[in-house]
Amino acid sequence: MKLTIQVNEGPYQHQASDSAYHFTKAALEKGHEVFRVFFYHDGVNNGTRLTTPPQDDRNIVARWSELAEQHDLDLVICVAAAQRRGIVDDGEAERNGKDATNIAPGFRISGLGQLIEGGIQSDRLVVFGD
Amino acid sequence: MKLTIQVNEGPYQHQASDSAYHFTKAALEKGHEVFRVFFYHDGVNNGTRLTTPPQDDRNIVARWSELAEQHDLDLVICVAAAQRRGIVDDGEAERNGKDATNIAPGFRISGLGQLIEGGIQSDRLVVFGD
Amino acid sequence: MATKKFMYVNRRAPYGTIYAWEALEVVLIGAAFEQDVSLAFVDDGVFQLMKGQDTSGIDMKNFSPTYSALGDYEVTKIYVEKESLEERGLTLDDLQHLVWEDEDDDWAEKDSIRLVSRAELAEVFAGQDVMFNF
Amino acid sequence: MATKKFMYVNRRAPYGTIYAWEALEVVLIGAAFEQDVSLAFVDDGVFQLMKGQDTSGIDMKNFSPTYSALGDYEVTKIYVEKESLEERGLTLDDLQHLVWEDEDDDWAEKDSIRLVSRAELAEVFAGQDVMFNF
Amino acid sequence: MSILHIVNKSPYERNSVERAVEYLRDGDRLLLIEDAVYAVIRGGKAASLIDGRNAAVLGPDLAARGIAEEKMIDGIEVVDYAGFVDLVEACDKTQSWL
Amino acid sequence: MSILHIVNKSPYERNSVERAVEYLRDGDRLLLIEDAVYAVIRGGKAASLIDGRNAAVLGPDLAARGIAEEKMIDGIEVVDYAGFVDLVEACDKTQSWL
Repeated sequence: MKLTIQVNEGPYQHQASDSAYHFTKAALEKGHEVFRVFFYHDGVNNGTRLTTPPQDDRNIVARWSELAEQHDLDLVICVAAAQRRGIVDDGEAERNGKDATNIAPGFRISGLGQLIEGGIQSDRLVVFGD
Repeated sequence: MKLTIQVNEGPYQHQASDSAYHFTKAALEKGHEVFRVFFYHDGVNNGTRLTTPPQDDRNIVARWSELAEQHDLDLVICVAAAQRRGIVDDGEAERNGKDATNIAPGFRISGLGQLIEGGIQSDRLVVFGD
Repeated sequence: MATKKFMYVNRRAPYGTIYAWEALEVVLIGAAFEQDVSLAFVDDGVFQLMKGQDTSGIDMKNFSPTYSALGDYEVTKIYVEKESLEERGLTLDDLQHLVWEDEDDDWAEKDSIRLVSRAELAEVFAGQDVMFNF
Repeated sequence: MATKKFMYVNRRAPYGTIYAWEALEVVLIGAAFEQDVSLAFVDDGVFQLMKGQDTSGIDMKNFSPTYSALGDYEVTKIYVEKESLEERGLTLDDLQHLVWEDEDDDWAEKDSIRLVSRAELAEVFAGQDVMFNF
Repeated sequence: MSILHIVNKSPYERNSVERAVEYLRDGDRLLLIEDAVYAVIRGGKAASLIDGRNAAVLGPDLAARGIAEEKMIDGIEVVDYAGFVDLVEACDKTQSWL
Repeated sequence: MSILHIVNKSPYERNSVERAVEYLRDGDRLLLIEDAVYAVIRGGKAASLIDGRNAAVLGPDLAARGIAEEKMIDGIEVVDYAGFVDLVEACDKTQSWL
């Protein structure tokens, strides 16, 4: 089965990103295809490389980046939601005159159409949120 | 009266930061003293200068920065919460080996003791959250 | 690829959280993809359609006029759950009157809102291909 | 400056959100300030004290052992609301047994948890100086 | 010492309005802000929770949500942000039912 | 077409377990994750909402919250994340009651 996963909340505050990660990992281990993971609302905050979680806790952002690298996952951050919350890549920094970027490896910023496309192209959409 | 305000949620996703802002502004206009505004949990995300909200919407981060400048407000971001969520100033960047900062003008990063001190020193603590 | 039936489920009040507004942004963008789109307003989601919203006092963008533009985006199936409305002391008169123009019927103006019971809406859900949740 | 009565009110379940854990971090830091501290567990907050939590399957930090250290931080007044416990099908036996050692009573081990009714806890709240909410 | 109980969640989604009212004692005040203002709608099931409890409600949040004065139950005090500040001052402390 | 109804909120705080159950039709499944797993506690008021509804519950979330098997009502299927994936595949679509 081909899956699109939607994540609506940021790291640590809600379990949504944890649940989505464990679900995605389990689906990949079972041989399913993950078409895309789409980060919306505060979910865009999963894509900042500036976090430094405590040593004895999981690193949510790094975990997504590693999973993306291992499985060539498409981790998409919604641009409109990212602009409101301050998640920035090189292109966004230039367009909006920002003096820094914070996007984590393996994530890319794109439009809401990527979520719609996920709904069209995938067999299932699974949403994790608050 | 001397007030400490606590903000537990980030900008845009929840109204907490808006309500806290309007409350703080009204208190200042009435001549009350705001000892401190303490940003905890996802509230630390109010302190990133990387946001670019839509032109027809309010700029929550800039609004806090301006209020701080006008009234010499003490806007404190909890360091432990900030590390989990990726809010970084120069000191944090150096300590944690980060290649960028994102803290907005008028905010400073400090410890949870600042909230306790707010509870001790102020006549009222008012908490805004989810 | 065949057209899919998309259902956007709205269960949250506006302004207290951003979900209502960012969900609407998805619907507007999604309209360009020419799928078979429906919206459902359940629980506090029915509050999104309240008439007379004035956000000037909280300095937030009033997005409620956007719902009346949905017809122009060919989003014409808007389900409002009866039980949710009644529990909140509301009737359809408290909500915006949403319409669309039917080009197959000499551009006659038709109601977009369909007041349905919980059981009826469950049946509508059963007929969908993809459920969007915010 | 006189000592203030601090009440930390916990109304959320652990793990689904971080509020429980980050609230506990405030209590631990706050202990150094030598105020008169109490904790209240109301509504889903009572779930924070459940015995036998094992977070290995969700790869999150199990912070429940920290509650048993509260006595060492001289946090000895832990109110559990009876109605919340009962509504959830729980008794005190389902919760951790939290104790503190009374140095004025030859280090006798004493119970930290005080099972109180909603009305009694409302009265305790009335006697506080500052309420902390997360 | 009196408490200003602040609730910001819809009574139709969460239990916080109900719980706050149960903790309300003589001399305390109840303030509804953000999505909690929906509790004041006449004919709504949640209205009975706050009826007769001398509740205050934040006007700007009411207006944003399209709740006109004639939709409200009687006996509710409408305040603006300045009135919110006054309520905080009038009570000895605040309790936010998050 | 069958729906996997996913709920992640405590039935004691929000209305989502209750509402999801009301939307459950023949052939649909109910999956409780995160804080929704508290609904399975025997003797808890919320247990009646899901009793006899062929509900599944995520084991790792149960264990994290200290809910031992003997505390659960009967007739609940405990699944791990792989089982969660299987449920998503077995139903035609998912509906998350956020």
